Amino acid sequence: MPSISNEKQFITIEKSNRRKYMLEKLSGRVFLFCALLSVISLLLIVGFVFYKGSHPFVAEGYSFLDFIFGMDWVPSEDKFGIFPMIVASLFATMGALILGVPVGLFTAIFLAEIAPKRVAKIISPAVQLLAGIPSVLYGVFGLAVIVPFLQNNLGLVKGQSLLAVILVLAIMMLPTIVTVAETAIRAVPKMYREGSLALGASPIGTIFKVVVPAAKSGIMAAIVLGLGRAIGETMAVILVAGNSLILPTSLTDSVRPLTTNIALEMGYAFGTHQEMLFATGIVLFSFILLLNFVLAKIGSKGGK
Amino acid sequence: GETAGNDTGSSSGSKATVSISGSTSVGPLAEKLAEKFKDKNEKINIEVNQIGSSAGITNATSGVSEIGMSSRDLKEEEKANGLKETIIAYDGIVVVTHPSNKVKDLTLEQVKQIFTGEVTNWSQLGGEDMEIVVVSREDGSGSRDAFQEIVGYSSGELIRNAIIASGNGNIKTTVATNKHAVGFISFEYIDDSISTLQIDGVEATAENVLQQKYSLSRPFLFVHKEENLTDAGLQFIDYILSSDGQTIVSEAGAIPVK
Amino acid sequence: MRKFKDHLLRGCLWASAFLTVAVLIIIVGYIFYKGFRLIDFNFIFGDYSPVGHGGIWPMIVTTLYTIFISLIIATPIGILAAVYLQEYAKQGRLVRLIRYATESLTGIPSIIYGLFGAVFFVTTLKFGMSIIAASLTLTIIVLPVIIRTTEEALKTVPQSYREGSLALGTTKLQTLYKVILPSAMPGILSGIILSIGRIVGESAAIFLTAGTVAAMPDGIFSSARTLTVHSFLVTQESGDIELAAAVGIVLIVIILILNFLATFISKRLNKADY
Amino acid sequence: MKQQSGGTKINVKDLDLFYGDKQALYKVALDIHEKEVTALIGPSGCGKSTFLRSLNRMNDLIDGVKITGDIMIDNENIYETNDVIKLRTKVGMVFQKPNLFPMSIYDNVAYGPRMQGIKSKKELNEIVEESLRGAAIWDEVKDRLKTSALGLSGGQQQRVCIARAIAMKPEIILMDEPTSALDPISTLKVEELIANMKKDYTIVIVTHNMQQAARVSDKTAFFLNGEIIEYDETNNIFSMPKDQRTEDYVTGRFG
Amino acid sequence: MKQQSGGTKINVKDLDLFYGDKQALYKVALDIHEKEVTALIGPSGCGKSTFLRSLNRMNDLIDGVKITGDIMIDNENIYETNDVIKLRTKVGMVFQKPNLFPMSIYDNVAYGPRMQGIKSKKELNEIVEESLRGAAIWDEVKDRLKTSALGLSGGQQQRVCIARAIAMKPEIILMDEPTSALDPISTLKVEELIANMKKDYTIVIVTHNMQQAARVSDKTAFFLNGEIIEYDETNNIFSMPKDQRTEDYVTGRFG
Ligand SMILES: Nc1ncnc2c1ncn2[C@@H]1O[C@H](COP(=O)(O)OP(=O)(O)OP(=O)(O)O)[C@@H](O)[C@H]1O
Ligand SMILES: Nc1ncnc2c1ncn2[C@@H]1O[C@H](COP(=O)(O)OP(=O)(O)OP(=O)(O)O)[C@@H](O)[C@H]1O
Ligand SMILES: [Mg+2]
Ligand SMILES: [Mg+2]
Ligand SMILES: O=P([O-])([O-])[O-]
Repeated sequence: MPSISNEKQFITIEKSNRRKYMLEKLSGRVFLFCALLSVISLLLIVGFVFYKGSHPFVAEGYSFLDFIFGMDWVPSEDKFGIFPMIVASLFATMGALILGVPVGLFTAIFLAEIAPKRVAKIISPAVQLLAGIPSVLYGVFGLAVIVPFLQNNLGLVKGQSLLAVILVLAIMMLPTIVTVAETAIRAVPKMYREGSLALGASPIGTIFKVVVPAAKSGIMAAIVLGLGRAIGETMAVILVAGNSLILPTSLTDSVRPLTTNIALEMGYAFGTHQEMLFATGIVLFSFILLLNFVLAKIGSKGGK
Repeated sequence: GETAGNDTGSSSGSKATVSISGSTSVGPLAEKLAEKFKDKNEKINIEVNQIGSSAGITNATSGVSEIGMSSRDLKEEEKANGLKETIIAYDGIVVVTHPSNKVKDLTLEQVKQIFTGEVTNWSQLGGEDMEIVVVSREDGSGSRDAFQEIVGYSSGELIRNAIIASGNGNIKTTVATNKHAVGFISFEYIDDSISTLQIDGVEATAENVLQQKYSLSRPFLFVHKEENLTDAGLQFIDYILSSDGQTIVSEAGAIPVK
Repeated sequence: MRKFKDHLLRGCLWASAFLTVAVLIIIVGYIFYKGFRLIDFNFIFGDYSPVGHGGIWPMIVTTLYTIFISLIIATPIGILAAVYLQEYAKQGRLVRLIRYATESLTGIPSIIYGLFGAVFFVTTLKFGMSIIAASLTLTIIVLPVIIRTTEEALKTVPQSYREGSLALGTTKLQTLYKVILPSAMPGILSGIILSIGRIVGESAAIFLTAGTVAAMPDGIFSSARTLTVHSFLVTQESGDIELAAAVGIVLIVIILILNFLATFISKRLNKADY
Repeated sequence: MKQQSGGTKINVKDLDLFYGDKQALYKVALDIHEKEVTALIGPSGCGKSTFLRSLNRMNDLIDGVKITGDIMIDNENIYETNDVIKLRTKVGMVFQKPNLFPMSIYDNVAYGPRMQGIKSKKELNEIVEESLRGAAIWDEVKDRLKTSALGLSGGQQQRVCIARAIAMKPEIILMDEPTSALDPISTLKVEELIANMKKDYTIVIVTHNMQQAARVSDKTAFFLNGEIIEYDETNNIFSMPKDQRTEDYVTGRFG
Repeated sequence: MKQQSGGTKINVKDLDLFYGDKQALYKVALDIHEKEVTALIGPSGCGKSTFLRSLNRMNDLIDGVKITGDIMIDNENIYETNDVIKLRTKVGMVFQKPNLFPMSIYDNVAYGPRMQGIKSKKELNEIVEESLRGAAIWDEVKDRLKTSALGLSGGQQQRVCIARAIAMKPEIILMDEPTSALDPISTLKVEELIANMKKDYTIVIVTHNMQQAARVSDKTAFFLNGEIIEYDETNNIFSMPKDQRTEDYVTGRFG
């Protein structure tokens, strides 16, 4: 058998290429560094919250179960129970999801598939503008317009309510959902549309049976990001929630979601009180993780 | 171009900066005092940050700020950190309702009954037959602490479905848009979008507070650590306590110390 | 029946779009209606004063500072991180985990970011309350947005471009810079626009890190007040809705200009845009 | 030309088509006969796809397309009806690149019937089986009907595409270069299938492959620059074309 | 087989390739000769592309690919070097679907040289012209060099792709079904081009088109299920294949 392949030779790296490889290696490291930097800074924050928030339970003997299931929150009397807030957060998020997601997705579909190009070209950036309006102003709008509107039209004694929170959050989710979902829907290959239409499917049928399922990953991202926006929102919610410490039993009850609790009292909180607010943050974070997990599961199920 | 002039030559090295941070209710007053003070002392710059009493106290402790502003009394642990407090003014607290509300005068006892939920209808207080909506500040707020202490109920006794608003402005907006509502705000923010109530027949004015006829008030505090206080900082505190300073305090709607 | 369903769905699409646009018009309309009266030359270009409505020029400058610094740090880091996750890292559990974590963190309320910034940048790193501390905090807030949108954009770049370039004996880096990033530009841009919105809209994270000093900042190490913090303070303390809305108008105009600029710049950068 | 009674399925007259200002078809006229295979050949960009897509109004999807002239299918002018859905149900289409949806094989084939409102599981099962058999792919996929269609090979995918079209029980099937992405074996299978399908369907096929046109079609139309240069029995086109340009093209001398 | 001195450009031995756990190539051995055209044929999925992409290490891009065995180019083992850049500069590639970048024609062709660090306008101009001429497309595009390459027809794009590869002055050019997306005229042009390029380059081409393999290549390798069944002079493969499977395949009876 031939001998040549046995004497292994090496192509020496050309001088001009050596620099490229170095750059290549270096850039790979830089990219990795950037990815790590983002992850690290994010982990730092989580760590910070956990460190602060776990202190009362680890070092001061507070019971975590009492914290989660307690009905009373009176920091000045050393009572820290957040059950009503957990319930409020759940309801508020679900409500915003039920209201905001369909409207946002339908708008995205409309812009990507149905609207004339010229119309879409005006509306899409305008919707993005909504994303830039500070949440305080949404709160002001909610407090000065939505709250009195509910008061007057539903005959309530106070418009600050779960319903007001849901409305404001749903509105605030819109720009994120619309923008991200629209991009995803536009990226669906044309051949799917053509394939469906050529089978005599109606345009609407095509959109809902083929295009939207094909854009699923992007749509899930839209929902997750929009939901993140809604869950993390405080400034607007503080103004319209009423922040009462009762277990909500109807849409018209005023409520205090977890986020609001943190932002509302952080300015004056001290010692254990402050740590308990961080503990609220832990609960909130777990809540988000769980929700995203569920969404991811739903997303991957639909794919098969 | 215009702004460059307003920059008051901050680049000149001789300028001293006093950093102050803390309560959002003391903040606006401190800003007004600082503006007048800077007009007189070109060489001193004063930075006022309104970030909440606790954050201000923390900053004063850690040295991030030279002076902290607080609208609540210092806790024992905070005092233990070596913080000194100075009362720079008093803040009157007034009970407010929607302008359409016929009730204009309450006793301190009635106020307590409202906020603890013993009385839930305005008709029980001589007003229209409609539900009372209580608006309070958040737990830990200086005004709320003072209000509760003077009226005589504790946080745990506050009616559970009370609306909790953060800041005087939010209480004001809430009360101004709801004819059922009653809340309390600081004198500084009184305007005609809300109506103010007399307590035991006494009107809520600075004068009545000074004459101790009107009891709803609390101190505005500056806190600092002795070792962090600069000359410039000291000068500013002295200025506030001077008669010039106290005039500004009363012009701003707060109550002078003397 | 099928026709009916079609009509129903089409109706929903139109109704949703109509609703979105209506909400848009009502909110923007409300802000203009409430705040327009206060807008004049002095309000925008004047120096701040604690009495009256004051000028807001220092806040405009501060706002621009924070946007600029945060974007200048977050955009490259975010894009490169996305590049790493999408183009370099082996797709697998770890990457999915990172992605999942990043997404989840978008839901953390900004006040917590603010507190973290106050402890980390302001106190530990001794930046003091300053524009730079706020900008770094904002950087962390917008990173997930930029990473996620850039990743989606990179996914849409055809594999054939990558292969075509690499087969010519170019390095991954060259391919990235010359072919991939330009093609992904529109998607990246929408991420940047969303980020601008997020930065501009932030208040809690900023006032804890930059403070609320209402004077022209001396530089990035000065404590200062952004427009949004200003409108937050006015709403919270004095309940002056007109003033908050007037500030809102200025913000909307700034965002419009910035979005336009971002689109323009990306068109310029994007040689792919024939 | 007088319409041939019974035999003519599609009758095109005076068809002009513009993409914006650019004319892509010039006075195209053509009679396509029932249960025959008609091949469209011609160099790239000559308008074959454009013409084909006019027959089921897929060009409606493109902005700025203007069409004048008549296309009659079963003596009805398809551009005068509003029921495009009915038209497309009657005129099926198979594309150059297999374009199955990201769903299971079963769902792909059942897609059309479902959109037609058929819900009964039994009926759907029957249609799916029948169509897959019709497309000569049943045996290869019957055990994996519920798995993703995208896991099939190109040739299999293309046959499922044909099954998907058949499932609508169309009368006409349009095919735009259906085998250009396939290997010879798969191509052969699809060609056999086309020969079989002729019994039941009227087929119009665009192809770049001269041999293929010769093998599968009864009639061939040669397009050039948006015009039909020659249209005749396939045998004639390949053995004794009347036009010099046709001859040049089919013998590969063109260009 | 003893290595032919000078004549052998690429020498492959014992090549096994795995995608994860799935083996795609089995003990492939092949000598590719300098300045000849070698065609790879075989049914879909038999590993032609996989093999071709091993020759310039494009498979490195795919996660989980494992390769054992030797590929020697000019007696150097390409999997033992770290200089993939040099390898890919020496071994150009043209893909099945024209994959020009969204840039001008000029920029596309100048892309490689620029990346090599050539900056001089004059030099670039020369390279671009020379390469486009080499790819027999210069006359068609010389007036629109600065316009988008994506505005060209498929056949033109494919030739610009070839020009882009030539611009790197490679010694070997790999082509993966370079004409399967083209019409016959464009195909003919590309085939002519390949015949011409033989003078200067060693060419390896994957094709589904038997006629094409017969027309353009000197040697042909028949792949089946990841193995090379037969490798010989093209004439022999098509006229007197030794293996029954080869015969079945080239005569279209396979399957
Ligand atoms: N959407 C469009 N907009 C503008 N011009 C178009 C469009 N589609 C096709 N054309 C042009 O119309 C002419 C005919 O195109 P068509 O796709 O029908 O050709 P073809 O014969 O099918 O070519 P091929 O064999 O490459 O598929 C071409 O010149 C093409 O550039
Ligand atoms: N990235 C990949 N991951 C896993 N398996 C792959 C991958 N690419 C190809 N394969 C498998 O390897 C085998 C050989 O594929 P290859 O693409 O080389 O075939 P081919 O001969 O080029 O076919 P075609 O003529 O269809 O292009 C096939 O079974 C294919 O499914
Ligand atoms: Mg075509
Ligand atoms: Mg292949
Ligand atoms: O904000 P306060 O501390 O004054 O209630």
